[in-house]
Amino acid sequence: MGNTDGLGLAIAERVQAVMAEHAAELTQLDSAIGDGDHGTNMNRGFTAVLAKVQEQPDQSLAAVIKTAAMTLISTVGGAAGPLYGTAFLRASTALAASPEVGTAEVATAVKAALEGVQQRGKATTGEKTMVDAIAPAVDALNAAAEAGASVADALDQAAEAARQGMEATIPMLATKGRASYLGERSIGHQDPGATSSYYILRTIADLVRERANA
Amino acid sequence: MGNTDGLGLAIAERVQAVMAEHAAELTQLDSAIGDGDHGTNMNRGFTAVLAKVQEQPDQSLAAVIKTAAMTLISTVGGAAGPLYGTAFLRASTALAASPEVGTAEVATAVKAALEGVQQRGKATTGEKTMVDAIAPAVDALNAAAEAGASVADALDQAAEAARQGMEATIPMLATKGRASYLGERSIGHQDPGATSSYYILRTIADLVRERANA
Amino acid sequence: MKKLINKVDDVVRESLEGVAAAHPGLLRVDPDLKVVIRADAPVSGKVGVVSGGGSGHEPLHGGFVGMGMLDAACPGEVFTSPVPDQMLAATKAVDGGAGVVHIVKNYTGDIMNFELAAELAQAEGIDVRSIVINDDVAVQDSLYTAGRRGVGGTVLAEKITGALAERKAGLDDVAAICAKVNDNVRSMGMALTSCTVPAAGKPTFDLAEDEMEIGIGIHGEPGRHRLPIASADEIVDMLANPVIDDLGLKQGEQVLAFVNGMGGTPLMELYIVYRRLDEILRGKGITITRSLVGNYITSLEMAGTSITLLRLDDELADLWDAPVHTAALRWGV
Amino acid sequence: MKKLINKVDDVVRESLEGVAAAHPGLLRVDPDLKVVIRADAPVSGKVGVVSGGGSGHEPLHGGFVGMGMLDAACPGEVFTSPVPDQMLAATKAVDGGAGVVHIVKNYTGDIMNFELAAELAQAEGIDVRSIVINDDVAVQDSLYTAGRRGVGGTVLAEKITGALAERKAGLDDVAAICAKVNDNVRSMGMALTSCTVPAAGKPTFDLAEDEMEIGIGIHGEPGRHRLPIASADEIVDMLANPVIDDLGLKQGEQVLAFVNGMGGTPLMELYIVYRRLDEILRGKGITITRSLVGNYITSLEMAGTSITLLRLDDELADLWDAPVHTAALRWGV
Ligand SMILES: Nc1ncnc2c1ncn2[C@@H]1O[C@H](COP(=O)(O)OP(=O)(O)O)[C@@H](O)[C@H]1O
Ligand SMILES: Nc1ncnc2c1ncn2[C@@H]1O[C@H](COP(=O)(O)OP(=O)(O)O)[C@@H](O)[C@H]1O
Ligand SMILES: [Mg+2]
Ligand SMILES: [Mg+2]
Ligand SMILES: [Mg+2]
Ligand SMILES: [Mg+2]
Repeated sequence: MGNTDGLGLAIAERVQAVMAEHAAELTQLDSAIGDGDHGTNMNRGFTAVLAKVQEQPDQSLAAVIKTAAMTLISTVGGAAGPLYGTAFLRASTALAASPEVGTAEVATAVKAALEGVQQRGKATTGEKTMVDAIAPAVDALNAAAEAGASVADALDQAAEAARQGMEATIPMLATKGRASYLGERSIGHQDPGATSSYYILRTIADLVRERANA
Repeated sequence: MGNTDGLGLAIAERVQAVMAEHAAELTQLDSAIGDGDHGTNMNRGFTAVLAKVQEQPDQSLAAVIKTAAMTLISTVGGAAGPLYGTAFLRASTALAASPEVGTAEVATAVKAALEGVQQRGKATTGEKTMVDAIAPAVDALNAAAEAGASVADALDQAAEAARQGMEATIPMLATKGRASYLGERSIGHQDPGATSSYYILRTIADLVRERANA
Repeated sequence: MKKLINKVDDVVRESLEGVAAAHPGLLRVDPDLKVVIRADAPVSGKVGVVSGGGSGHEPLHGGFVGMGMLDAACPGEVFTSPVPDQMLAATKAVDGGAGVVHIVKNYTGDIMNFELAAELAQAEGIDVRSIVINDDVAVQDSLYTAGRRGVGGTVLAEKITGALAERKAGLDDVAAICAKVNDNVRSMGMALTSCTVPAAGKPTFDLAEDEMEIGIGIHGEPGRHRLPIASADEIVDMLANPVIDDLGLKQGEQVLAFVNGMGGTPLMELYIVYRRLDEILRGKGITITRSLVGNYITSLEMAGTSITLLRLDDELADLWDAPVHTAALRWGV
Repeated sequence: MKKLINKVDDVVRESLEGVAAAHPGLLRVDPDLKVVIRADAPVSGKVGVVSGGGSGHEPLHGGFVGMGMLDAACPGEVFTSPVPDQMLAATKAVDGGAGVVHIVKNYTGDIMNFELAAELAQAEGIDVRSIVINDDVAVQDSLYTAGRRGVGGTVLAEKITGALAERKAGLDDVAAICAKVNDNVRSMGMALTSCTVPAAGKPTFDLAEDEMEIGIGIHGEPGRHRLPIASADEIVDMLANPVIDDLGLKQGEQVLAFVNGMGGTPLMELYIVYRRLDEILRGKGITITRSLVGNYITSLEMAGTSITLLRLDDELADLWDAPVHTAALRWGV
C-alpha cells in the first residue's frame, strides 16, 4: 500500500470499536481459565489509545503505533499490557525504519512484534497464549511476501492463520499465564489473548482491504 | 386427676418429642419476623430438660416442672429461655403448694405461669407474643374450673383457646420482642412463641386425656 | 448452606476452641460454659467489664476481650442471647473486688438473661451495674415497645468503658462513661443479602437480585424497608442522615465515624461507603477526628454495612485513644 | 451483582479516596495515579519497600502501608496488575536514597509490569531489587511454566521486610530477608463460592451448592480441583498437609500459622479452621509460636480460606514482633 495517510488513526478507531464490541466475550473466555478481566483490560487500553492518538500532531503510522504502545503499557496492566505494549513498540520501530510500507515491511513489523512478546513473556508456541495466534500470522506474512502478494492479501492470509492458531489453543494445556495454574483444567478452552490478537489482525486486514478497494 | 405419678416425666418426654417435631416450623416462623432460632432454642431446651428429669430422684410433678424451669433458663437463652423458665418456675411453686391437683389447681398454676411471663417480659395481650396464647388459656381454665369440668376437659378447652390466641397473633402489629423491630412488616405473620406455647398446652392436654381414658 | 464447619451443634464451641488456641497470651476460654476471659483476670481493684450476646457477630464480643476493653465475653448460640449461667460465671471470674459492669445490647432476650445473671451475682455479693446500649435509629423508640436495638455503638462503648476501667476508675464512673457513650452514639445498617444461621440451614430471608433491606439489625432480621437496590452514595445518604439528625449533630462538632461491614462485604466497598460519609459530614461542617472501618459487629456472612457516629469530646477521644490489646482491636501496645 | 459501589469504573478510585479520608495521619493517596504512600515518605536513609497488584485483595496491599511495613502500594484495577507508571511513581516517592525493594507476587502480569517499572527506575538512578513471592503449593512448580502464585506468604513477607527496612538495614539485607521469608513460607487455599469482578458483573465461575474448589488463587480463578464439599476438619487436612510437606517441617520446629479468609467467610469459621490446624501441627510436634487469623489477602467477597505456614527462627520471629502501624496490622505502637 503506497499511501498510509490516516491509516494509523483509522486502525486506532476500528480496533477500539472491535475491542468494545468483544469485551464481554474476551472476559468470558478469561473467566473460564483466567481471572475474568481480559476484555475489560483491552477495552480500557484501546479506548485510551484512541483518545491519545486523536490529539497527537504526528499522525504517521509509526508514530501512532508508538503512541498505542506507550498507552497500552500505561493503561492496561495485567499480562496483556506489557505484552501488547512491547509488541506495538517493536512494530513501530520496524515501520519507522522503512519509508515505504509494502508486504515485506508489514511482515518484518509483525515479526518484530512477535519477538517482543516472546522476549517479555518467555512463551513459545503451544503454551496456549497469544503467541499461538501471532506466530502463524508471521509465517503467513513471510510466505505472502515471498509470493509477492499485495499487503491486503498478505494481511488477509495472516488474519486467517491467526484465526486457526487461536482455535488451535482450545485443546492445549496452558503452561504460561494464569491458565497454567489450572493444569489439566485449562484444556478445552480458547485462550483469550490469542483471541484478542486474532481480532486485532483481522480488523487491520479488513481496513487495509477496504482502503485498497476504495 | 387424682394421680399424677409419672405425669411430669411423661410431659417432659412428650413435649421434647413435639418440640423436635416442630423445630423447623418454629424456626421458620421466627425467620419471618425474628432471627430464625426459636425452634432450635426450644428443641435444645427441652432435650436438656428431658435428660435432667430422667436422672432426678424426686419425680413429683412440682419437682419435675421446677427442674424444667431451671434447665430452660440455663440452656435456652434468647427471650424464650427466661420467659418459659419463669413460667415453669411459678407453675411449679403453685403446684407444690397443693397436695391434690384438680382443675382449680391447674388453673392457678397456669395463671401463675402467665403472671411470671408478664412480669419478666412486660408484655400484655395484643403485643404479638406468647402472652396472646397463654392468657386465653388461663381464662378458659378458670371458666372450666367454675363449671366444674374435669382436668382433661379443662386442659382441652385451654389448648383450644391457646390455638385461637395463637392464630389471632397473625394480624397483630408486634410491639414487644424482635418482631417489634419490623414495625408494620410484622403484620400477617404468626408469632413463634405463641405457637410454641400452644404446642406445649396441646401436648399436655392430650397426655392428660389419654391417662384419664386409660 | 456452604460453611466451613463440622457439626452444626459444635460451631460455637469449636470456634471458641480456635480462639483459645490462637490467642493464648491474651485470653482463656471455657468452651463448655462458653465464656471468654481476659488472661490476667481478675485484675484486683479494677472494675470488671463484661458483655455478651448471641454468636455470629464476631469479632464482637470475644474479639474485644483483653487489656483496655472487655474482661470477659459470653457468646450464646448463633443469634441467641447467652444464658444467665454464662454471665454469672464471667462476672465472678472478672470481679476484682471493685464490682462489674454489664454492657447489654437492647434485645429482650439479652436484657432478661443479663437481668437474671445480675440478680444472681448481687445475691453472691458482687456489685453489678447494667448499661443497655440502644443506638439503632432504624427502630422507632417508645416507652411501650422493646425499643431500639443495640448495634454498632456497642463496639465503641466496650472500647471506651474498658479504657476507663483500665485506669481503675470506680464502678459508678465506669458505668457512667458507658451510659455517656450510649447517649452520644447512633447507628443504622442495611443489607444486600441475608445470612444463614447454621442450625437453620437456609437464609433467614430472601432478597431478589435487585433488592436491599434498609434498617436491619445484626441478627439477619429483615429491616424496616425493602427497597430497590441503589448506588453506594444513595445508600450512605439513607443511613447517615437519620443518624446525624437523631444525634442532633451540629456544625463544628467532632465525631468518631465507624463504617462497619456486616461480614460479607469487601473492605474495598466499605471504603467507598466511608468516602461518601466523609463527604456528607464535611458538607455539614462536622469533623471526623477518629475513624474505624472494617468488620467489627457482623451478621455472619451477610453483605451490607452499618454506619455509626459517636459525638466526641476530649474525654471520649482520650479514652478511645487509650491503649487496647485484644484480638480484633489493638493499639498503643 | 450486588455491591456497595457507584459506577463500576470508579470502584478503585473511590475506594482509594475513602482510604485517604479514613487514614490521613497514616498515608497519602494519589487516586488518579493510584498509589498509596506512607505519610512520612521518603524516610531518608531507609530502604523503601513497595508492593502492588490487582485490587480486590484488600487489605492487601494498601492496608499494609505505614510504619514498619510498606512505604507504598500500587493497586491495579480489580484483579489486574498495576501499570509501570504507578510503580515508578511509588518507587520515586519512597526512595530515601538507600534504594527500593519491590515485593512482587508471582503472576505473569505483575512480574512484567514491575520489570518495566524497575528498568525505568534504574534508568532514573534508583537502585531497585525485586523479590518474587511464590508460596502457593497448589501449583506444581517447574522451570517451564509460570510457576507458583504468590498468595498468603506475601502478607508475612511485607511485614517482616518492612520491619527490617524500618531498622535502616541496607538494600541487600532487606531484599535478602524478603527472599528468606519466601523460602520458608507456603500456602494453600480453597473456595466455597466464586466472586464477582465489578466490571464483569457476574461470578467468575459457578459452583454448585455441594461443591468446593481446592487450590484456588486470589483472583477468583477456579482451583486445581473441584470436589464435593467436605467438613471444615477435612478441608483443613487437605490444605495443611501439602503445605507442611512442601515446607518439609519437622518435629520441634516453630511456625507462624496464618489462617486467612477470602473475604466472605465469617471469622467464626476461620477460628474453626485454626482449631483444626493447631490440632494437626500439635500432632506432628510442630509448635505455633505466632498466629494471625482474619481477612488479610482476599478475593473480593469469595467465601473460603487459605492456610499459610512460615518456618520461624529468632530473626524472623523478632521482625514479626517489631512495631507496625498500618490500617490493617498494628501493634507495638
Ligand atoms: N507469558 C506469556 N506470553 C505470552 N502471552 C501471555 C503470557 N501470559 C499471558 N499471556 C496472554 O495474556 C492473556 C491474559 O491477559 P489478561 O487477562 O489481560 O492479563 P492477566 O492474565 O494478568 O489477567 C492470556 O490469555 C495469554 O494469551
Ligand atoms: N417481652 C416479651 N414478652 C413475652 N414474650 C416475648 C417477649 N419478647 C419475646 N417474646 C416471645 O419470644 C419469642 C421469640 O423467642 P426466641 O426466638 O427463642 O428468642 P429471641 O427473640 O431472643 O431469638 C417471640 O415469638 C415471643 O412470643
Ligand atoms: Mg485476566
Ligand atoms: Mg428468635
Ligand atoms: Mg435469638
Ligand atoms: Mg488480571
